[in-house]
Amino acid sequence: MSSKKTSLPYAKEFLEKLLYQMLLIRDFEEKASQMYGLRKIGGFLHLYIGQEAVAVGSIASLDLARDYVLTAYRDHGHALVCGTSSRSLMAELYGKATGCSRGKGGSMHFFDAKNHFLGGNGIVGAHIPLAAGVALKIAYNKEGGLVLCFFGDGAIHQGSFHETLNLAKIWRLPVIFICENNQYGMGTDFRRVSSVTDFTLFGNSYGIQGRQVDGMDVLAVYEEFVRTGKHCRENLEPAFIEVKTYRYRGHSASDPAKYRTKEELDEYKKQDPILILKSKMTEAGVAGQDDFERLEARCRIEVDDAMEFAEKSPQPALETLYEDVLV
Amino acid sequence: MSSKKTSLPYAKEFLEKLLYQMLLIRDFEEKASQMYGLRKIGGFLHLYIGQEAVAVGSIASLDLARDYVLTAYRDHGHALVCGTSSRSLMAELYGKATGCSRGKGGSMHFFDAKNHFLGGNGIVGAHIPLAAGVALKIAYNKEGGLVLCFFGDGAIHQGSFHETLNLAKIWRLPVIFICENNQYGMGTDFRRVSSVTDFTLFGNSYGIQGRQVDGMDVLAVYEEFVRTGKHCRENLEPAFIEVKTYRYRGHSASDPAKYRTKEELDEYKKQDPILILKSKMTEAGVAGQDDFERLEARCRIEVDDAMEFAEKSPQPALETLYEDVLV
Amino acid sequence: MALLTFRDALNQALDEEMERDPAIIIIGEEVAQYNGAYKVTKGLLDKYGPSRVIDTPITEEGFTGVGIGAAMAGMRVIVEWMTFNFSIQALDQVLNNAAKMRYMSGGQFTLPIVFRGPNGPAEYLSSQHSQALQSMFAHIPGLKVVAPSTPHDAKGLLKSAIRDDNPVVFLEAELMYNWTGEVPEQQYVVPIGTAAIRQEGTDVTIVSFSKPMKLAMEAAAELAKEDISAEVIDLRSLRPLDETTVFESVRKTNRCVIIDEAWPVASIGTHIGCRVSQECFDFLDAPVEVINSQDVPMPYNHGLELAAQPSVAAIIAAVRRCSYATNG
Amino acid sequence: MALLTFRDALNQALDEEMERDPAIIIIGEEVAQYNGAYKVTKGLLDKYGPSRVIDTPITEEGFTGVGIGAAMAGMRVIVEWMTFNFSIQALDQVLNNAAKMRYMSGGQFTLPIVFRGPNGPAEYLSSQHSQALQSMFAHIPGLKVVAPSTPHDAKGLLKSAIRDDNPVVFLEAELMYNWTGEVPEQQYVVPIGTAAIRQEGTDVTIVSFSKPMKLAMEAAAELAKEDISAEVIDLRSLRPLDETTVFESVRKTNRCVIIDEAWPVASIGTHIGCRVSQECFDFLDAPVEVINSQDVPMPYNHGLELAAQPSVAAIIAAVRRCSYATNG
Ligand SMILES: Cc1ncc(C[n+]2csc(CCOP(=O)(O)OP(=O)(O)O)c2C)c(N)n1
Ligand SMILES: Cc1ncc(C[n+]2csc(CCOP(=O)(O)OP(=O)(O)O)c2C)c(N)n1
Ligand SMILES: [Mg+2]
Ligand SMILES: [Mg+2]
Repeated sequence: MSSKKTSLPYAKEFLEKLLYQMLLIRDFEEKASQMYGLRKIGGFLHLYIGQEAVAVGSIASLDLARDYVLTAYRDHGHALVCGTSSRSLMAELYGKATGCSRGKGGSMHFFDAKNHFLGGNGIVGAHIPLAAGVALKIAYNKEGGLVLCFFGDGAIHQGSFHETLNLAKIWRLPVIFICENNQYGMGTDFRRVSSVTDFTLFGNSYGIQGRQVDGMDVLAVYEEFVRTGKHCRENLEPAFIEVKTYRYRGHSASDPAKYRTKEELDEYKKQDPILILKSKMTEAGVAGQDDFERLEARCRIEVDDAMEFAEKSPQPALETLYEDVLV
Repeated sequence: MSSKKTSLPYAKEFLEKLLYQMLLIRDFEEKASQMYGLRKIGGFLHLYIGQEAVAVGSIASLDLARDYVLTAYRDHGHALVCGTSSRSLMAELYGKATGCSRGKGGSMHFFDAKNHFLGGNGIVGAHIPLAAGVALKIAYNKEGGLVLCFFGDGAIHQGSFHETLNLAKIWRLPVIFICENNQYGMGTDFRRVSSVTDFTLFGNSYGIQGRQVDGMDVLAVYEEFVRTGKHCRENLEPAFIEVKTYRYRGHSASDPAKYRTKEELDEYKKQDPILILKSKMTEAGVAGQDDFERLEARCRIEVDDAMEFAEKSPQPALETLYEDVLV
Repeated sequence: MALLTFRDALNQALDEEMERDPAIIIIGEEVAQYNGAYKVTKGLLDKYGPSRVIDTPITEEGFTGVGIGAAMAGMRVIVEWMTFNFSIQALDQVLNNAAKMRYMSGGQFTLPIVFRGPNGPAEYLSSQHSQALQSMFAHIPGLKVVAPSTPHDAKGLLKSAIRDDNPVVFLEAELMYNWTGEVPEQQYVVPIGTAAIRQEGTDVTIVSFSKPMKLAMEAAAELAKEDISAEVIDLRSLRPLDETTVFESVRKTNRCVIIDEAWPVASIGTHIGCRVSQECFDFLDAPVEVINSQDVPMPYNHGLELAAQPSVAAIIAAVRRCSYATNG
Repeated sequence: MALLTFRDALNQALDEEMERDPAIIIIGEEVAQYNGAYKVTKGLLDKYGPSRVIDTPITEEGFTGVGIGAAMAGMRVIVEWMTFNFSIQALDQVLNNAAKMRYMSGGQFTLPIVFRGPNGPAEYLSSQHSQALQSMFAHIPGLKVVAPSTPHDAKGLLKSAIRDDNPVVFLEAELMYNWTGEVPEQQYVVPIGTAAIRQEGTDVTIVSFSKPMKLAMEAAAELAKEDISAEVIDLRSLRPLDETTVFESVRKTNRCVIIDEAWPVASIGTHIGCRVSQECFDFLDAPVEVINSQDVPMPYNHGLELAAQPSVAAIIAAVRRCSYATNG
């Protein structure tokens, strides 16, 4: 690493916030994965590890008093960054009554309406029209807000995506469609099922200028979203951003990920988003090993506390089975 | 009209065939419309009048021994050009047992498997994947055939269209997707609901070069399809063609078409596909008024005969209600 | 009271509610400039403008999902499906998002959205355009499903549906739009979830809803001539289902005929047949009769398509069958 | 006979049929290189190559429609839906194209296509991933719907389904894939449309299909200890439905308990309940009992999700209820 200082145009607190959020996602998920191994958690568990910079960098550009976030089932990171407590999220993984979705949603269905995090959706592509609907409300009420809609490379061929892009454009909806291209949809390399590999082309057929950004660099992500978000808000327009990223783990806890090589994985780990931010901070002289250790310690405490909370929380009462079907 | 002869590189029989097919579609539908007024025919009746050059010019480029045609509910023209007898089509409109679909399909569901005309589909966009499936069979068996899949400007935003284009491209399917852009989907001007008005862009996001052709000029249509068809067949590739056309009548028999001006309609009638071909033939000295009158007379006879056949045909027997649900 | 068509009654309900609550929007194909494919939304664009009455491209899945998202975020949404035949393209959105969002979020959202349009066979439209799809929607917990048969109920129930904080599937029928009936001048609502006894009777209970109610009433009038006194129940709502009214009636008449124009297997018709058989077991003098459409896709030919559907004659025959039957 | 898992039995059926008929292809997400999300298609890509075992992008509507088109044109197609929860995105293609094409064309096409994959709840997957959707498919004329419960039937019925010239919806279940059972070494088929009597009995008829058959058999074993002799029927096919076998049994036992893990309203469970109540009216000593899942979306919490589904205890309670009941 070069010893020449490159200054960063950000306050230390801001950079530490980004770093902390990335660390938190990773620790939270490592812990969840461990608890999954101990059968404290069941079902699918789709880990976001490797992709942290995407949720952290993009959501950092929002004002969640008026903005909203929707994503698919790989939703732990987005919920954490939106400010949902790690306690209520870990409790949700445990299926406890204190979980963010009262134990009814589980890993794929984190929700936090108060913090404008609207899920957590398990059907590939199905939340994309929902996001445009939220943006319709914003536009209708002239709220000045913006919606971020995240989905994977596997969702990009779904009809719902294409139908929604057209609707968002003709209705002038302030929503950014974000393809987190982690290169695989389950075991499928996106190049095998896509007629084009440059996804920004997809926006073009709807008169939407597509953009690409390096999803391993949280600051690059942040800057792109600040720029694009401003444009969408001010002009009431949708945008499409492909974020190039990578997931370190298998598709879900049960996937050994044999469809890729160890070399490929190792190559990406070298561009780890946490490492990159740390070294940028170090190079800029904003923070050092002490700071990182402090943050990491705080993180471990938060995650341990979340786990303890989840462990101790009660199971939902049987009668809740019949609650919240209808108002 | 200029008196200077422009020669045409086609045999007289070929040109007369094209003209006859266009005349036949028009006469057949005028008659059907009349019979609809007399309540001999019920339900929806979507007339193709004004668009004749599209089906005629494109299907003329096919070899229906190995090629296939699928379209939506505005299907009378395509069926006639594929060689389905006007008798069995008129009988189908009458709901008679002698109809091409035994009286069960009606106007929207003409089928003629023998002549490789696979319908006639009433759900906007739903036949687009079917067409790719037929092309999959062709590619699998290396039959050298080609599928033409027609649909309207209203279908172009449907998810099924987008999903299918991607599949056709990655699987190298010999199918030409044809958007008959008659400018309205029911009462909706396509510009009101489309984020782009140049539909050829839609192909681009799937690595498919889109093309546009004037759908009022049957020879232009024919030439484009000969060229594109050859390419698709030889390279096992899909293509997308937007054909600019216009329907003279309302969306269906019950639509007064108040959403457009009389001037607009009149403007298009000046470019009537039948007039254009006639004058090209006249200018080239291939045919004259006598020939046209002969063809028109033959056409009237064929349509009258079809109607008589339909009138005299029996209603389907009650037990057919239960037939052909399953094999 | 004014005599109104079913269409105008619906239109009034939309108009009154939109006037009352500016958070209400309508989206669908041809709902705005064209005034609705069946003119149910006539005049609304002029009155409420294009930000509230919104024409869509033909993308049922997309615009239905947009409606659901807007409802999650606090708007009150009316989605018009041009016909229910096209609703299946949007069913994933209804089943997996609208019906489950409140539950799987642990109660964090209300979903004030109405999905409405004509359902069931019209005439001469063949298999893809003549489907009575109520069974599929009635199957799904997390929805309400409403199916009025009179202009009065159409208006009153649509207003309730719009004010409801749950997703409501609202079934109309093309052939009903011109039916007329008395509608009060003053504003009113009809609550969702209670059946109406359209005619009191003692010999047999006839249960139906939506368009076949006309057949039920005609059959009852015919039967009266033979001195068979039919109690005729209009369910009005399929989910929730007012079983109490049905059971009480059958416990009185000891016979039950159900008419449902959907296909038979796993239909709301046979479901009620099951429930009545179970809950009125000690009261039934004859097997419950269920009249569905024939178990075939709809043919185009008019004679065949009529033969495929419930008829007055079939209802009368069923009533006779269960009236002549002796106590099992 | 060999002891095989349900998964391997299905795999053998696919393999044997593909070997037999080169017109057969399989398409679906992860069916080829990944060997199937649940490994049902394991080894087929290696053996038959990428032109016959075809991975798709996540576009259920599109690839299902492609399969239907290929079947119309003469291929024999197997579409794998990764789970039936995603099949609703393709339902329009099944309902409006596959189920109607032959009918509305007046019999011009055969549709040799199988739609298969796991249906019904697995564990800890919450509302969108735990749905038993058989009722929606069983509702539709123009389809066959098959639901085996043993490796033997899974293999024999899948082979029949593949050879069938009609569209067949073939229901498996994630939690069944590891079940083992005896499967003959030699080739065989099980014809579609006949139920199997899994246990003869005299006191009550228990009817089920697919995964809940295990509960039914366990309940029957428990009941035997109390000297209640249950006849247990495995429907195996929901459309066509072998009503005769069910009716004959109920006419003998005079009592009937039906188990269906779908939601109750307009389900195949209550449909059979209706049909039995009608056709065995003079034979039933007690109301038919129908055990469905609770009428709620599936919760994630394991205690709650188990409480939402049919159980051995619930079956035994239902049998007791109808056994103690006296003749109505
Ligand atoms: C409509 C639908 N089809 C299939 C699935 C099963 N499935 C779950 S995740 C997944 C892969 C999605 O990949 P991608 O969109 O790239 O997201 P990632 O997992 O990489 O975050 C599939 C096929 C589903 N949930 N929904
Ligand atoms: C999925 C679906 N939605 C709605 C309809 C009702 N509908 C029938 S035709 C039509 C307009 C289609 O316009 P276009 O595709 O341009 O074809 P054209 O009528 O101009 O030939 C609509 C909305 C339908 N048949 N299917
Ligand atoms: Mg991915
Ligand atoms: Mg058009």
